[in-house]
Order: sequence, then C-alpha cells, then structure tokens
Amino acid sequence: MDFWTDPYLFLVNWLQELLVGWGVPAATSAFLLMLTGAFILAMGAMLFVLGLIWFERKIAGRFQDRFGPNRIGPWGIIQPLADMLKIFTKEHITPDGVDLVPYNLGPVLSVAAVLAVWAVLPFTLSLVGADLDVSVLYVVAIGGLGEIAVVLSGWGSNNKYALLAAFRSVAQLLSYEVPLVIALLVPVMLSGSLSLNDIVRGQTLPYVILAPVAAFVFFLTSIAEVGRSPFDLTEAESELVAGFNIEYSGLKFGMFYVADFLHAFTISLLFAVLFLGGWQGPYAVQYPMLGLLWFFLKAGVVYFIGVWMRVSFPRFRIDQMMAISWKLLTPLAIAAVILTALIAKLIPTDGILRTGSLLAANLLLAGCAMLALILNRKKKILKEFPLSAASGFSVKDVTGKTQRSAQ
Amino acid sequence: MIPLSWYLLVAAALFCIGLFGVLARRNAIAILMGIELMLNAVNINLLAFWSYLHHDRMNGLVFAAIVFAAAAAETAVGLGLILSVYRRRGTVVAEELDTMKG
Amino acid sequence: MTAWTYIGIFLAIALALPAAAIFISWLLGPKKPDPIKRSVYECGIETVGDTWVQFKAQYYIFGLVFLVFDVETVFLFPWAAAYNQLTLFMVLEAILFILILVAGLLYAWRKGALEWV
Amino acid sequence: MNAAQVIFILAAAITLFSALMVVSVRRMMHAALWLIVTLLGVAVLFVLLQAGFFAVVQVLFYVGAIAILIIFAVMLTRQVMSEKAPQLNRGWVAGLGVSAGLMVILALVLRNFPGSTATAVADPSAGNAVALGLAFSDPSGFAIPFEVASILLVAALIGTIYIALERKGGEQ
Repeated sequence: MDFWTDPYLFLVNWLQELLVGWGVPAATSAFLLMLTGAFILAMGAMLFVLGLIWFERKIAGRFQDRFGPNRIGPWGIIQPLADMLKIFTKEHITPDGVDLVPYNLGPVLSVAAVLAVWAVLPFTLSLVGADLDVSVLYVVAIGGLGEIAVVLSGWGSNNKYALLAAFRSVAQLLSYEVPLVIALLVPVMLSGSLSLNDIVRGQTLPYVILAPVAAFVFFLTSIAEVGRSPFDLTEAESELVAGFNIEYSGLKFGMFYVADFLHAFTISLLFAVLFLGGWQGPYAVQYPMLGLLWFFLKAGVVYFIGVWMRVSFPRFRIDQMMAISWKLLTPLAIAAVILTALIAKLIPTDGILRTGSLLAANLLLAGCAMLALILNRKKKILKEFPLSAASGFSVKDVTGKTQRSAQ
Repeated sequence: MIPLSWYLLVAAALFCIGLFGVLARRNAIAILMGIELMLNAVNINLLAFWSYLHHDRMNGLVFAAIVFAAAAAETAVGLGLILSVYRRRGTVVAEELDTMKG
Repeated sequence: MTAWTYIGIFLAIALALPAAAIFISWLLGPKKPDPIKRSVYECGIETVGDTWVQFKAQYYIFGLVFLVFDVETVFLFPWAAAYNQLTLFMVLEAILFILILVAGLLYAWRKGALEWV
Repeated sequence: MNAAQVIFILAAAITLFSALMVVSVRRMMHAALWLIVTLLGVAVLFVLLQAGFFAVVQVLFYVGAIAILIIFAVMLTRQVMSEKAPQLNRGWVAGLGVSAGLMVILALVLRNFPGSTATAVADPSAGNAVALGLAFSDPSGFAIPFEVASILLVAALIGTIYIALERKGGEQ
C-alpha cells in the first residue's frame, strides 16, 4: 500500500511511526493522531461552508437570471470571505433580561450539532472518522440535539416572538423527524447493519433503485429538518420577524447562518451515503481517494437539487406543512418499510428478480399515493363547490348559512 | 478498571435524588422530572449488571428497552393529566389538588 | 471503544470551534452599550408584560405522537439491523408491531389531533 | 487511575450534580435544562458500560423526545407568580430524611454484595443491536414483551389524546 494507492493510510502510518520513533508511547500517539485528524476534519467542514455559501449564491443568482456575487475576486470567490471578516468585527448586542447561559449556548450548540455528524461519515474506504456500529442512530440523535439548540436560543433571548417562533420550529422539526426515522429503517434493513460504513459497503447497487419511495421521503424530511426551501416557515420574513434568532447580532447570528448552510450540505452527504452508495464508483476500491471524488460529486448533485427547490417553490403554510408530514409522509414511510420487509424476505436471493420486484412494489406504492392525493384534492374541491348548485353559485355569508344567488 | 460497585453507588445516589425530588417538590412537572431520574437510575443498574455479570444473556438489555417504553407511556399520560388539570383547575401545584381528600 | 473516543474528541472540538469564533469576534467587535440598543425587539412597540405566552395544546399533542413513534424506532432498529438472520414469521411479528402503532396514528388522525388548529 | 476511570468519575460527578440541580433549582425551565444535562451524563455512563446502542437511544429518545415534551408542558403551564413561591412543600424535611435513609441502606447492602468487586468486563462486541434485535424477535426469546410494548404505547397515546385534546364542547 504505497503512496499512490492510498495516500491517507500511508500518511497516518508514517506519522504513527514518526511519533513512536520520538519515544511517544503508542496509546498517546494514537490519541494525538485522532486529535489532529478530528481537528482537521472540523476545520475543513467550517471552511467548506464558505465555498458552499458562494456556490449557493451563484446558483440562486443564475436561477433568478442574475449574476450573483461577482465583484470581489474572479467570479466573486472572495465574497464569502469578505462577509465573514465583516461579521467577525460586528458588535454583540445582548438585550436586557436575557438568560445568559442558554442565550450564548444556543448558536454554539446549533453549529456543534451539525458538525458532529461529520464524525461518522464514511468519506472513503479507509478514511472514516469513527467506525461506530450504531452511526445511523447517532446521526438522528445529533439531530435531536439541534432541536434543543433551537429551544435554548428561543427561550434565552427573552423575547415573546422568539419564544413562539422557537416552539413552532420545534413542532415542525418533531413532526418531520417521525417519517425521517421510519424511512431510515429501509437502508438499515437492506444492508443489515446500523453502521453507515457497512451501509456504503453493502451498496454495490445504490439503494435509491431498491427503495425509491424511502429515498423520496428521506429527501423531503431532511430538507424540512434543515428548515429550508418550501419548509422554511420558521425563519420566514413574512412570519415571525426572523424566527428564534431575532435577538442575536454579530457572529452569533452568523453562526446560525453557518449552521443552516452546513446542515443543508450534511443532509445531501447523508442522502449520498444512504441511498446513492457513498464512495462506491468505478475504481473506488483500488484507489480510495477516487471514492472521495465520487462521494462529493453525488452530494453536490443532491445539494444542487436542494438549491433548485429552494429557489423555485413557494412556502408552505404551517398547517399544510404539518398535514404533509403526518398525513402523507408518515403513512408513505410506514408502507415503504412494510413492503420492503415483506418482499426482501420472500425473495431472499440477491439478483434481478429481487431488485425488480422491490422497484415495482415501490412504484406501485408511489402510484397509489399519487392517486390518493388526486382523489383527496377532488373531494375537497367538490365540498366547496357542490355540483348541485350548478345553476347559481352558492355564497356563504358571515353566519355560514348558504345563500342561493338569484338564478 | 471500574468495579461494578461504583456504578451501583452512582445509580443508588441518582435514585435517591429522584426520590427526594418526587417527595419534596410542589410543582407536578418537577415531580415527573424526579420520576425520570429514578427511571434513569434503574436503567444504569440494569446495564451495569448486564455488562459485568451476565454478558451472554439478553435479559438486562431487553428489560432496559422496556423501561424506555414504560418511561414514554408514563411521561405522556402524566403530562397529559397535568395539562388537563391545569386547564380545569388553573393550578399545577400538587398540594392544591386535594378534592379527593376525605 | 476507539470509535467512541474519537466521537468524544470530535464533540469537544465541535463545541470548542464555534465558541472560540464567537469569543474572538466578541474581542474584536466594538462595545458601545446603549439602553435603546439593549431593549427587547418588539417591532418598535414597547413589550407588554413579561415574556410568557399562552400556548395551545396543539404543540403538546404533536410532541406526544412523536414520543410514541420515537419509542417505536427504539424497538424497530434492532429488528431492522438483524433483518438478514430473521425468518418470515419474525418479519410478520414486527409488521404486527407496526400495524398496532398505525392504529394509534389513525385514532389520532380521526380525533383531529393532527390538525394544526 | 487510567483514562476510563477518569471519564467515569467526571461523568458521574456531572450527572449527580445536575440531578441535584434538577430537584433544587427554583425556575421550572432551568430544572428542565438541568435534566437534559443529567440525561447526557447518563448516556456517557452507558458508553462506558459498552452499551453503545443504549447510549445513542438514550440521547435520541430522552433528550430528543421526553425533554422537549417536558419543556412544552412547562411552557403550557407557565404562571408568572408561581415562580417566586417556595418550590418545596412543607414536608420536604421528611422527604430529605427518607431519601437519605434509603441511600444509607443501599450503601450498606452494596458493601457486602458479593458481585460488587467484579471488574472483568467481557468482550464489547456481544452487546450490539443485532443481538438485541434477534432477542426481540425470536418467539422463544422476548417476542411477547415486544408486542406488549407496542400495545402499551398505543394505549398511552389514545388515553393522552382523549385527556389532553381540548374538546370543542363544554369544558368546565
């Protein structure tokens, strides 16, 4: 395993021997390597967000037929850096009556909750942060910590609107975590292990083909979990001022901004790991570094679709949003789990028959869901404009009685 | 390594703190939090015995999972009761709910 | 165990990085406190009364249904992880488990608990 | 005094201190936040017991669901005046006595409990989720508690919705 096939492992071993050579005992040298590895990964993720902000603003500009940032540096590359330096030197205004510990812990915890997911992501065959055997559940648990951060900042800033917005946002996050967790059952079932690493290794054939419905549910719920595009009621301008981060200024507000972008990219990484086969790709096993390229390409495509949705869809009302989660996504996810469980057990041998039947069952399920939606829509329209009153339109007056208009 | 008695002592201390919370607090929700502490102490004990003495059998783990379900049901119904009492009586202090007293 | 030590280190760093950034920004930023600047933001109107707002029971119902489905996953994830070694009968057991919980969801749906009033 | 013992002492100290704060702090919201710190401390103890699945489930379930439900309940029943009133009822001295006495009895029981000096922790791989999944689903094992747990949960769900849902009709 020389340098070219796997530079990461080569580097780690070389450093290991170097440290042991200096007389550092093996345990502490392993600890030191872990420390530096974790630090590099965390710093990399934080700096990666700058590129992400630039990428998103450019693409959103292109969608809306404008250039996006192009003043500072070629194509505006330095723009996010300039924004960062500006916001670094802004004043921190702390309003009166603020509950100091939750107020300051809120932004820090919201960034930490997103950053902690990067610890378990399998980047390549050998480059895995922590090869945890329960990493799927770890990722969902860290999402739960993100909700606590929202509650802390909403409660800490001692502002009526922030409190109300924080709880509306937590109600949304809670009701979208149910379909997310149920949809996660499908990749765990297909790969037979709770570890993201084994899920990626088991995906010679990406699971999006075996379980498209679960992939669709996971994609929608993870976008709602971030609070972006159609589901961004929580910090919508027209709604409750600026959601739970009203009373924050300077870099604390910047931290919520960073957490939002980093979380949007982290869910696309997760989608790539769970349903698109992570670093699987041609020659990914012989040259693991190539796997990193495939992984980030897949995540970039998913992120692009996220930005596409963010730019083009109008915002859901809160009762529509709740109705979608409880009445559409949760039943869909449960049906997908039951279908996959039955079919994957009835046809245990891997092969075309199994994938074909799984795919057919999922498409059938998607068809039924579409049909149910259309029928429900038709029923609602009929209720408002009953056919019987075809001659004159019926007008409901203030007291709710139906007045028949003159023929 | 960590002897088993350390875990049992910590669990016992947590249980007693929870018991004190249940007995001494006036607010019904604080009593519920005390019960949560006691349930967590039970979980620590179960997993400590499983991890040290009976690593092969699954009884300890299954019992701990059922404790999770019981804690969920208990908290849900308890808080539901507290909320409906609050809506009707306007108070959450446990002492004032004495209409059943003889 | 090494995986968990890595997670511990990574969580410590993940908490330390934003805290350090905010601390540096607090050092760099100007500090000109001003009573008007520190008043609570209320779209320009003085805040009325202390910050407590009466909530509807709607929030609690959503939290409750989420709690029940969260425990469902606590039981279903080990079953899903051991899926390859299961027989068809065991799979039907878990599906019965799911159907019982779906009955609870239907009850909540029928009683209108899932509406956002 | 190797690393595991240091981490254990740290986690146990944080857990017990925050548990004490939960039962003694005046404002309900702070009690709920201290409860979250206690639950995270207990999760670290589970990691030390080589029960990684239970540590993650503890964070996912207790911190993600129960703590938020308690915070919702605290928000729903907030009264400005009750924060200033004394938080301990009249009989709190008796409560303190009972729990301190229980602690002494438990300590005595633990002192001459034969197994308490056991230190051999077997191989960590036995306790993973797959083994638990198998135990839950094979009929000779724990399939019955598995189904009973779901019935218990649905009963709790239906009961609480019946109680907590504001009926449109006569309330008082």
